[in-house]
Amino acid sequence: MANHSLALRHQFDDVEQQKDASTFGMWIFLATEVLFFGGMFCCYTVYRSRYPMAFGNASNHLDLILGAVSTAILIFSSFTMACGVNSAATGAKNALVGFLSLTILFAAAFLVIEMSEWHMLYKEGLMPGFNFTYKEFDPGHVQLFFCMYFAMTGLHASHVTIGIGILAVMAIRAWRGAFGPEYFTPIEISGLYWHFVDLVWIFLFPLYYLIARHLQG
Amino acid sequence: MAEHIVTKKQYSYVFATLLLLTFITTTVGMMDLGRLNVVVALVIAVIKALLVVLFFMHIYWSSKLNKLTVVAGVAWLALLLWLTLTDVLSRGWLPFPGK
Amino acid sequence: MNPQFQLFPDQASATAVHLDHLTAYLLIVAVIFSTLIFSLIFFFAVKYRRRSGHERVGETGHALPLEITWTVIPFVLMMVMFTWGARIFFEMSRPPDDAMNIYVVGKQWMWKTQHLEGQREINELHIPLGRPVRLTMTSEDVIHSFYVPAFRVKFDVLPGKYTTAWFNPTKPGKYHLFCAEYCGTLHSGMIGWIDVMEPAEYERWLAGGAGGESLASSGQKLFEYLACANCHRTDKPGRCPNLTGLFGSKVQLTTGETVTADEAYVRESILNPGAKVVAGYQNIMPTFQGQVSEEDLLQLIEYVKSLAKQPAQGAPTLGAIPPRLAGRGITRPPSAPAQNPKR
Amino acid sequence: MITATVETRDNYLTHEYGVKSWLLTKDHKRIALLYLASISFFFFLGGIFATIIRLELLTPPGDLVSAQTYNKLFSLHGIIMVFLFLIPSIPATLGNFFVPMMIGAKDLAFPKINLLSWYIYMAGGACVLYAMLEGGVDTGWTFYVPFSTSYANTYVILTGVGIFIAGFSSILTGLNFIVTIHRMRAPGLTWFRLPLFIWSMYATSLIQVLGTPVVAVTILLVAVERGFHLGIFDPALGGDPVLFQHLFWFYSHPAVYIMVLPGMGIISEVVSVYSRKKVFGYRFVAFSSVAIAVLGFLVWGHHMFVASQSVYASLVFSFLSFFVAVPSAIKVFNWTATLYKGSISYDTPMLYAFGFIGLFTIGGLTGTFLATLGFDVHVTDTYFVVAHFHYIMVGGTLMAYLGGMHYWWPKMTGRMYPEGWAKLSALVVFLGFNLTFFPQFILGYLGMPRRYWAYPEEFQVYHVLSTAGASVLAVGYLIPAAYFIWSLRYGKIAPDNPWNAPGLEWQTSSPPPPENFEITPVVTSEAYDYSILEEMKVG
Repeated sequence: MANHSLALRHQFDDVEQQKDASTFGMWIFLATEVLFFGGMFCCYTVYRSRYPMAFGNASNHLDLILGAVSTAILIFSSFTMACGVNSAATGAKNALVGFLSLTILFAAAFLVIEMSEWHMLYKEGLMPGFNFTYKEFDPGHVQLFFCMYFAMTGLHASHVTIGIGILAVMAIRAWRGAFGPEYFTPIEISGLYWHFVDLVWIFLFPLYYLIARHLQG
Repeated sequence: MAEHIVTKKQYSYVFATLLLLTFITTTVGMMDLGRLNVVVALVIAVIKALLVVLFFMHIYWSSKLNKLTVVAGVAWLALLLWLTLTDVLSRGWLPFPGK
Repeated sequence: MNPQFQLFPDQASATAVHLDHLTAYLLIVAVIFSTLIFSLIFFFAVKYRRRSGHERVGETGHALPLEITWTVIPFVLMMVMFTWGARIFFEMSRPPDDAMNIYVVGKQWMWKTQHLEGQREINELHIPLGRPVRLTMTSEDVIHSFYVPAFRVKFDVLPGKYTTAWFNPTKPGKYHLFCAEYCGTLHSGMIGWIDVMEPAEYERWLAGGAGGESLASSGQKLFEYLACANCHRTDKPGRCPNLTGLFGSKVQLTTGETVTADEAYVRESILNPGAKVVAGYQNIMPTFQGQVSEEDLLQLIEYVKSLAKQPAQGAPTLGAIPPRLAGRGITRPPSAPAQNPKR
Repeated sequence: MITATVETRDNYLTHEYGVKSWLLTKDHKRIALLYLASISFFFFLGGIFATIIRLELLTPPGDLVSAQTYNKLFSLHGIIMVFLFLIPSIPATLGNFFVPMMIGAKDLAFPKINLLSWYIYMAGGACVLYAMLEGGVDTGWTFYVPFSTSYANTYVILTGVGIFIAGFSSILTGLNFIVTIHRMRAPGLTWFRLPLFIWSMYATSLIQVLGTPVVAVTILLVAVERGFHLGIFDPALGGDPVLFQHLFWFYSHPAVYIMVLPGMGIISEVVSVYSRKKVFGYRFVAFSSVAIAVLGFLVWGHHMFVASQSVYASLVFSFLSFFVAVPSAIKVFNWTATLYKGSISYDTPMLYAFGFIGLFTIGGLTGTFLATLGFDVHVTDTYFVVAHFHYIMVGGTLMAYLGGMHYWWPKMTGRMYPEGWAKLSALVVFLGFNLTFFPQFILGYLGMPRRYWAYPEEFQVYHVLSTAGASVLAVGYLIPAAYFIWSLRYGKIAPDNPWNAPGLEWQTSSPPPPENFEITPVVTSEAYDYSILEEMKVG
């Protein structure tokens, strides 16, 4: 592709069609992702409705403040990402690189916090399959809570990690001047992906940290 | 279709609202409101999600087709939950003990 | 009983007759529709076959009345299927109150059945003719499915919960019992027989078999052996609820919820005592997970059931079945702590 | 009409040469052929397993292979046929080739993703093959827990990972088609001018995109549960095995429509072309595809009537199941009505179409039987179900696939297939199929459970018939395999439009040039407008 700013692939008639198609394709992919996480959300919902007390007891083993802080950090990263898209659209190359780097930084901070929480749970004997020694209230279903917790936050964390990779590539490309006001579809699409990652966490946070805390048996 | 450029100022309003909502939901989470806890937490989560989708993800300014895609994703998730819960929650709705 | 060639399965229960009527309806609808489609296609294909390359074809229509007709008529016929099928399903789902209870435990790869009187069988089940039989089923390992084609009865047998099925045998004879849910290597070997006997013959069989004591009294022995009676006292208030009159009643829990004390509740309370604690009591009972097998559980449940009937009847008996001959069995010691069936 | 011979024109096959030009191609037509080769391989592999299964079942005792081997055979037969053959079959080959051509596009919207999806498919297939060579898997294609998570001693995780990976290939293909159909249509090609094959591919893609992720995550959970000894579904640790079944069937019931909807699309094309008539009730047929895709997601619980689902849920699922039968019935009636006053020729694709309509009718009607609550209790998990879904998937999808292959073979390869052999094989397939699977309906009603390695003697008569039919069927599949390969070299050179069909794909050369159309076509009429062809000939 000689001319990046007008990178029109042969199957498209014009840039507009290409851009529309790419964004639309990303949205379909995100719909797929909704259902991908959806299978796990479905498991969560069923078990939460059946064993509220076990979920309540388990939920109190999570650190609410850490959860809230990581939520805020992800929202921060979403904000910087959105600003990055704005910079790309206005052709502010340095700002774009800066915002992308900030986003990556926040994403990494999120992962660090999440892993420290995992480590804590592991040490407390609340990690099914590795170290699960919980014996108090209804251990089988508390185990279920943590299975779903690790499965869902794990899947989410893998999305964050992939996101960091994508954003790093985008930052390098942006730094080399691949994007401008006429062509920044990749930035926009990566942005959509990143906001989706934030979106998932917006639901994971209340489901695991908030809505069962008051139930204790 | 001209690309709608959202300004950083607009983004920061959304961002501030999101942070505020996170603060509220966390505070409420520390209290015991009974069943209301679930309602408040989920309502706030939905509002936050809507803010992200509409503004950060530009759906507010997007084509009908993209809007439809979002709706389809959510609708299918709702289908999955609805019909699974139809089984999970309906024991005892009909006069068959345990079935 | 085992003809080499059959076109139609044995019809040996009341439900089988009802179901076969439905089948007849389904077949008639299917035959009419497929005949209609096949003959139309055949007729059109012959009548309108291409005779030359430049043939003009007839009017292409798009007739709304026609579309509506062939939407509505099949739909109405299908709603009949639905209602009829649902009625039979309801019948299959609701055992009559006077049904005799049999317990079934499936495991890789055999069926274990227990009569209330204590008779235990493997891959066999003897039942009297003309009495509805209610099966309470569970599995020790994977999902199985209890299937007797001659009765048109099938229901999955799941680990960790109780499912029920019932039938009312109307013809004496031996009928196949199959496992219909794939359960591993010898799934196809998980075949047994249901032996439907004349009532008198059944009584003789009950009397003559090496049955042992009744399920409830085995349960009572187990109850004592596991020292349950130390807390669940019947003579004075104990640290745990008195189980007399419990089964079938409503229980108020610490959470404020009310549950019915059924088989599933008793089972859960033995294996996972903390999950549903009765209001006014502490969560102090240890779990018996791993210490009692599925069969032990069924005996304990049967004992708890018998306690519910005690005030009225004094002994765990069931309806019209005459008292068993006492002391013909050997006392079975409570089984050793069940081994974890997992790899 | 263009008079130049095939050899002199640049086409997608001769545009570039060498292995690299194939493995790195972004041309949807070449990718379609890559898929064709790979799915054919898996089809014959699955077919070999089926053959051994049928031979084993010839006699009541398990005497040919061991029980464990038999269980692996039917599991691999199911897994390979469903995930690696039927689901990609029509969409990834004929769909990949003809969706862009039928809408007048140069390629799919995302050619690189299209190639990627083939590689993903191959990676998934390789995982399954590797698991097979290491010792196979014996859980059945349904992976029911807790058997799959805690009891099976075979390569469950590896196979699961293979299916998980292959699932993404299916998702990406669907995604590509949806974007392409929305964004790449030729000028003038409005939604209601689209060929019905496109409508059916669109509906199929919807299911692929919205259903596949759920089964992917479910299988992932099974693998994780098995690998780390968790209790997400295993009741021994606190889980619920019925929840697994819900998640599994949420995808796997609609997956049936992933398999059969494209077939319906092909039948709409073929029935129209060989009776030279517009499809009767075009809009009803078009919308019925979308209706099937949507309603198909509301009925999964009819697989679980005896699985300890609540009576209420069974009632709801049974009721909803009948609604999905309506659009299927509409299609059958409309195809039949299309024949009325047509000019019907008996070319091979049309013979397959007749076969499809007949077999699909039987498969569909027995499907309504299975949605009927009381009836299902007796026949679920018996050979009745086996017969039913083979009528849909083999009698339906595979017949349509073969019909479509014959219909489009001249366009894809530039060669004609031998008509006489093709007609013979269509007949052999039809007869062999019915002989194989019709007796299984009776077997099922008699009570023969499925997945049995050995069985009581009273069932033998029907098994013998079935095995006899299977050998006929095998011959029926080998004949086309042979003459298709033969025709690549020795077949008659195909004209651009051998069937005199109005679709856009026939308005370019055979085989098509790399960019499909020398000039982007402009569409001015509805689909299946045969008067246009008449005018073209005259003019």
